[in-house]
Amino acid sequence: MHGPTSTGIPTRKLGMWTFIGSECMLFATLISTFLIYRGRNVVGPYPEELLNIPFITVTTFVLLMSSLMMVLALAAVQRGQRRASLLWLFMTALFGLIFLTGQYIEFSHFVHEGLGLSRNLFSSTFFVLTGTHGAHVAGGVIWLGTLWILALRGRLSPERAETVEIAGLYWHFVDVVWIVLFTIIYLLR
Amino acid sequence: MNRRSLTLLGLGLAFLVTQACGGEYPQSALHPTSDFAERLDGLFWLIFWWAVGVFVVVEGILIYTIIRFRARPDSERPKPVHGHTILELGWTIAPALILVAIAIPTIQTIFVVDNPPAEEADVTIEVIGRQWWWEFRYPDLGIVTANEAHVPVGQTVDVRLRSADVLHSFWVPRLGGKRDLVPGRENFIWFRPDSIGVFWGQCAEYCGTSHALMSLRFIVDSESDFDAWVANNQAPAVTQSDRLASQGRNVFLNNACISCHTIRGTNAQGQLGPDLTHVGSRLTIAAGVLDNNAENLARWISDPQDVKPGNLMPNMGLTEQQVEQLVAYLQTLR
Amino acid sequence: MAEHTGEPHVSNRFYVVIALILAVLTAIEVMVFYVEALAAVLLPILLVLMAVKFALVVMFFMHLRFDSRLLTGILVWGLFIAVSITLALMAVFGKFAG
Amino acid sequence: MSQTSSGHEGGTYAGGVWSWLTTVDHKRIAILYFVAGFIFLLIAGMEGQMIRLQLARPENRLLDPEFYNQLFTMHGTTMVFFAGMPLIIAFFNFVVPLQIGARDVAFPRLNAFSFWVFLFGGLFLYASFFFGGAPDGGWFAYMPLTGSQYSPRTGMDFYVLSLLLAGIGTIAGGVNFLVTILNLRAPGMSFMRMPLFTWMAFVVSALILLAFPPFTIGLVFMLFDRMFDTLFFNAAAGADPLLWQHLFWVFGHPEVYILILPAFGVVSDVIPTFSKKPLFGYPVVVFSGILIAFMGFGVWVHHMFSTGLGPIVNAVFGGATMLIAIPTGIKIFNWIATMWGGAIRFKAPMLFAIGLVGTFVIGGLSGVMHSSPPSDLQQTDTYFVVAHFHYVLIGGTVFGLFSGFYYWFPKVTGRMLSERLGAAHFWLTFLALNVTFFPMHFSGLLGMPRRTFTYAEGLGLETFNLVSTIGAFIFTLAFVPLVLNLWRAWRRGEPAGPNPWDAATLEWTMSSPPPHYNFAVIPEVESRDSLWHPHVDPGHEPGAGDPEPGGVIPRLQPDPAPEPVHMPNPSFWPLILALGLLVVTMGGLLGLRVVIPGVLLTFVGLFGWAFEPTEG
Ligand code: HEA
Ligand code: HEA
Ligand code: HEC
Ligand code: CUA
Ligand SMILES: [Cu+2]
Repeated sequence: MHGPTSTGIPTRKLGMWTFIGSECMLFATLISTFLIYRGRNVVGPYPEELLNIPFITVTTFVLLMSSLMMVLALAAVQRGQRRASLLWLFMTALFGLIFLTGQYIEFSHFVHEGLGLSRNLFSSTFFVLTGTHGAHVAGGVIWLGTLWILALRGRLSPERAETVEIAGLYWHFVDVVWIVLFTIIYLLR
Repeated sequence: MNRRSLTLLGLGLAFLVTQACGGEYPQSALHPTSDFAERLDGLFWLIFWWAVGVFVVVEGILIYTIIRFRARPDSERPKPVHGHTILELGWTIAPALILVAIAIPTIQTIFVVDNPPAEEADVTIEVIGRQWWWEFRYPDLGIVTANEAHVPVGQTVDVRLRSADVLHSFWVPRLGGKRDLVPGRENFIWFRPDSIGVFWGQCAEYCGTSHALMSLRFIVDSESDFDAWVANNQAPAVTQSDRLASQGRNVFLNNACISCHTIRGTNAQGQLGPDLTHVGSRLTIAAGVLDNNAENLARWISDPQDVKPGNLMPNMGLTEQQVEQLVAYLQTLR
Repeated sequence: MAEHTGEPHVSNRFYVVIALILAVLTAIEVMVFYVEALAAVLLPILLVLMAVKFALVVMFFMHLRFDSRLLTGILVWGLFIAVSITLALMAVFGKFAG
Repeated sequence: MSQTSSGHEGGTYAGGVWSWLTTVDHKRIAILYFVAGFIFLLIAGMEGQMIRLQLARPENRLLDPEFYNQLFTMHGTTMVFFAGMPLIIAFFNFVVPLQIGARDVAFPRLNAFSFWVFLFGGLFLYASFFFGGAPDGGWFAYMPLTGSQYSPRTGMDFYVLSLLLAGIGTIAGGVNFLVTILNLRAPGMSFMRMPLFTWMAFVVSALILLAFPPFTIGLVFMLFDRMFDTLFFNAAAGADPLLWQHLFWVFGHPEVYILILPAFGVVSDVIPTFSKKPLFGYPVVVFSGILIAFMGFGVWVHHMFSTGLGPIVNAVFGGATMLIAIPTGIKIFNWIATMWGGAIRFKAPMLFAIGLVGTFVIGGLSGVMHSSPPSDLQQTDTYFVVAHFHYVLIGGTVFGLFSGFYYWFPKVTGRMLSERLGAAHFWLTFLALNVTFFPMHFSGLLGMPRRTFTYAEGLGLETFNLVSTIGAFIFTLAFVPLVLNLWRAWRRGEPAGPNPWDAATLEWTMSSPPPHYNFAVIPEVESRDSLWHPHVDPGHEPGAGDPEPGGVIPRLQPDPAPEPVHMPNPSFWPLILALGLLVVTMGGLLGLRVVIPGVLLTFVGLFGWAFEPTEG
């Protein structure tokens, strides 16, 4: 509809970036709340009793690596390597799923330990913060799934690589958010 | 059209000003009667006059411009002007200077009014906001009362603010500005009243259905009157000789009343409602909504929900006679 | 004003290297967390490592390094306001009062 | 990618309701936004007038407190989110693409989606009246009063859910316009050549993107506190109810600048046109706008001066707030300087523009009085504040929008409006504004708190309130000439022609109303005031088609288009997706059995959208 854009940046890509800029504020608000309420719990269980660093380190690693899969997938699509694209897209989504499973295990462990959503300030802030992130991951997985199907149908030609690139931007951003959350929630006390 | 409506506005304005100056304003921020309120007032007028200045200048230039440069049949196309450094600097710096002139006294005042009173307070009052009435406690004097506080003239009063439910805001304009009552926090405000009288206040943070009916009175007494009031209020409730009243006493003590109200010296120890030990000595009832007289007491007791929709005192379904007796009793609680 | 966008001229190996660095940094993070001796300087270290990881991902995985400066600008502005508000809020809630 | 070729039929539209439900054309979406927003304005206005009726005399028993509290909550919420914002976005939609030489916005379908979720949000909010009563927590819904303990009714749920729903559309709109302005500018339309209105649209989009997320999160917290007993604002659990106030005002103050900057943009385009003089100090006006937006993020605590945050916090935020007077002043003075030495034509748009300059200052100055924390201790939560924000919101936002309405109406409809009726509308509105809200300065300072359904006799507030009430009904009178004017234009409005005002910007280069595709040929921009720039069109011999003596030669778009223009297809997926989200929202009240179908419908919409073969 419109040929070369005034900035030279593809319109949808620019759109994704502006959206990401806005998402920064979204997570900043959640993180602020988490930090403001840290250490104001009146009843336990308290975070230091429950947070399982080694376990989370693993899932964190998985999510990091999913970002690697993502860039490889994009590169493959751009080079028109169909089988590679399929593989890496699949791996990205798979690693995303593994991360979500990890989160599910963690959540159910907390609940089992009596730390329900409305137990204390930590649980409220923790679940909503990590839950929002998890929702973003889930959305990304679904998106990747559709891309994978497109690739399967052979409809991800190099010309349509931009679609994958945009999904990638989103995916990496979700990863970046986790880098921050991992440090703030689990390591900083 | 233009000129007429402007003159019209002028007249209207003059009218309003005259309105604002004359008359009785028991809840006015413009008639301060304490050191605290006077500080706020002084600052307000300082800013006000700066604002008037700015207003006159801006509107002056504006009106002059639109009259002077209105298009006339003969006026040919104006030549473009793209900027004028001196001017632009001018109208950047001038406002900046005015703001400095406002900011300095502002900050000085902030550090006075946002800090605890400079010298030791003579009277400390704990104010607990409740939907929709005020509980007043004098920790040092062992007095608990509601909706009406007495303070001695010329002495520093330290008011500690807490909330039992939602946000409220303590506001007695002639004695001081607003401070919110925030659940989980304790706020404070202080002032030294400099004249005797009854000063009206009102809750100034929306707190639900009857927020509008959550007012209060601050009564500034002479030293002696205050001491008398304290002495009277420290004493438990007087016991009745009068027949009607003692019947009322029985009605009260044998009804739900005691589950919410305290009358020291009886077994009424309820906490939900105002302390009624000396309710008879108050000027108003139901948080400043009704004058305290037999007729209003009866009205309140027989149908509080009509007086103050949604308030926590239910309609008790008492008989005419019981109400009459209760009123007699409550009025003796002086 | 149009700048080069699209795929960067870097090889898969390059991406793998970045990923390795990220993994190593994460490992370091967790290690310093367990080293008692570093407890005092834990905060600065972790924040720096976090920032580095963040930067690596956005610069290379998200191609900001090779892409239009405008995109970097958008992200930086978002981050700047976000971080400022976070710090301001924490200050108002007395989190830095010590 | 398959697309309609609406070339030679001069860009005429397919008619019919369906065409409106599926339109992705920014001009039609603009009209949808405008009509919806205007209806909400009338509704909220009538709520405001009911408020005034109740307050006409002391201890009035006309309305009961429960209903009154719903009224001011709905009045404020509607005015800000469902009248002010959509009316502004209506202008963004119509004007921005035309001013930058684009054929549509960057994401036409997203644009339609934004509209539908906004509309559904508004309708959902008003449904509350029929299902257990409207929200009554005030437009900023302070916790804990709005928590489930003190507001057990569903009213506040409607508030939270409707604002979440509408918020999605607003953020999408922010992305859309930011990208449109960045990416779809015609060749030569550099940033420093953009018309001021487009500039402010750009700034406001950025504000939306950064200000709405905190509000969204705040709403989510409130929703969870109400529905799942989380503890975000629960003092007993160690939380601080003030957090809600912070989150709200971190959004709320930028929000008020979202409401004013577009109005400033309109005025910055209107004043030069009707003074026949380019804007004085264009770059300064641009940057002061950016500065206002930027500073707007650092002042939110000025809504919380009475909460006892301590001297340092109050001093810092008070000072920061005052600073905003400087860039705003710069704008005011630059507008006056633009008129200075001009040939001012008092057409309706100009009347409202001058009216804005005159009355906004009053509201701005009372704002500065608030910005000094100690003096605000007396003013906060009184009618003095009510006076402040109605002066800026009506004297600013509403005047600006009406100015834009009279300015662009000929472009939108191709018909001229009557100047006499326009003038009548202006003077009545101007009168109503001052009669209604000026007395509130007095009633506030004399001790009238806001949000009170009644006030005691003997406070000396009777006269002021009565005058305010009278004023509120002059507003109704003011709407009469407007309605007449529209009716007249519809029956026998003179054809407008491409450039009735001899304005300088690109939207005046094509026929009115503009063809479907806006620009038959994408223009080459050489200067800021394209149409005033001398000898734009060498091939044109003076005289013919010159607007008026001293006017310059307009460079017009060819009509019909030389070769076919490709425009995006209409699509009903945005509507489907919006419906899906509406159902999910309803599920917030009706439970999972409604949420699940909603989610399914949402996905249907998403995939239909994703695999529909069009761009954007
Ligand atoms: C269009 C929306 C809009 C705009 C533009 C503004 C503009 C300003 N507002 Fe206002 N404000 C609101 C909408 C708006 N406000 C609303 C809706 C509320 C109430 C919310 C609620 O509680 O419901 C509110 C409340 C509000 C408060 C809180 C009051 C309280 O509740 O206690 C404060 C406090 O500082 C404030 C300050 C200001 C200031 C300093 C400006 C400045 O931007 C004004 C700057 C302009 C000028 C100063 C005039 C022009 C300048 C000159 C001519 C230069 C020379 C001037 C000087 C040197 C002073 N506003
Ligand atoms: C853009 C914003 C905006 C606008 C334009 C207005 C417009 C008006 N507002 Fe309001 N107002 C707010 C935003 C706005 N308001 C906000 C944010 C609050 C705070 C709410 C809160 O505390 O939570 C508030 C609160 C508020 C109060 C305080 C209530 C209280 O604290 O108890 C009052 C009281 O007088 C009031 C009055 C009015 C009046 C009389 C108008 C008039 O200007 C209305 C003018 C009338 C119309 C625009 C329509 C009239 C036309 C007709 C009726 C013709 C009929 C037509 C047909 C039938 C086709 N408003
Ligand atoms: C369920 C609790 C409850 C019960 C039972 C109750 N009250 Fe009250 N009462 C209140 C509350 C709460 C208020 C404050 C209402 C307000 O001002 O908002 C109040 C206020 C009053 C006042 C006004 C006090 C003042 O200083 O303003 C009087 C008098 C009073 N009650 C008398 C009675 C009598 C007599 C009875 C029994 C017949 C009674 N109350 C039973 C809760 C109760
Ligand atoms: Cu208590 Cu309003
Ligand atoms: Cu503000």
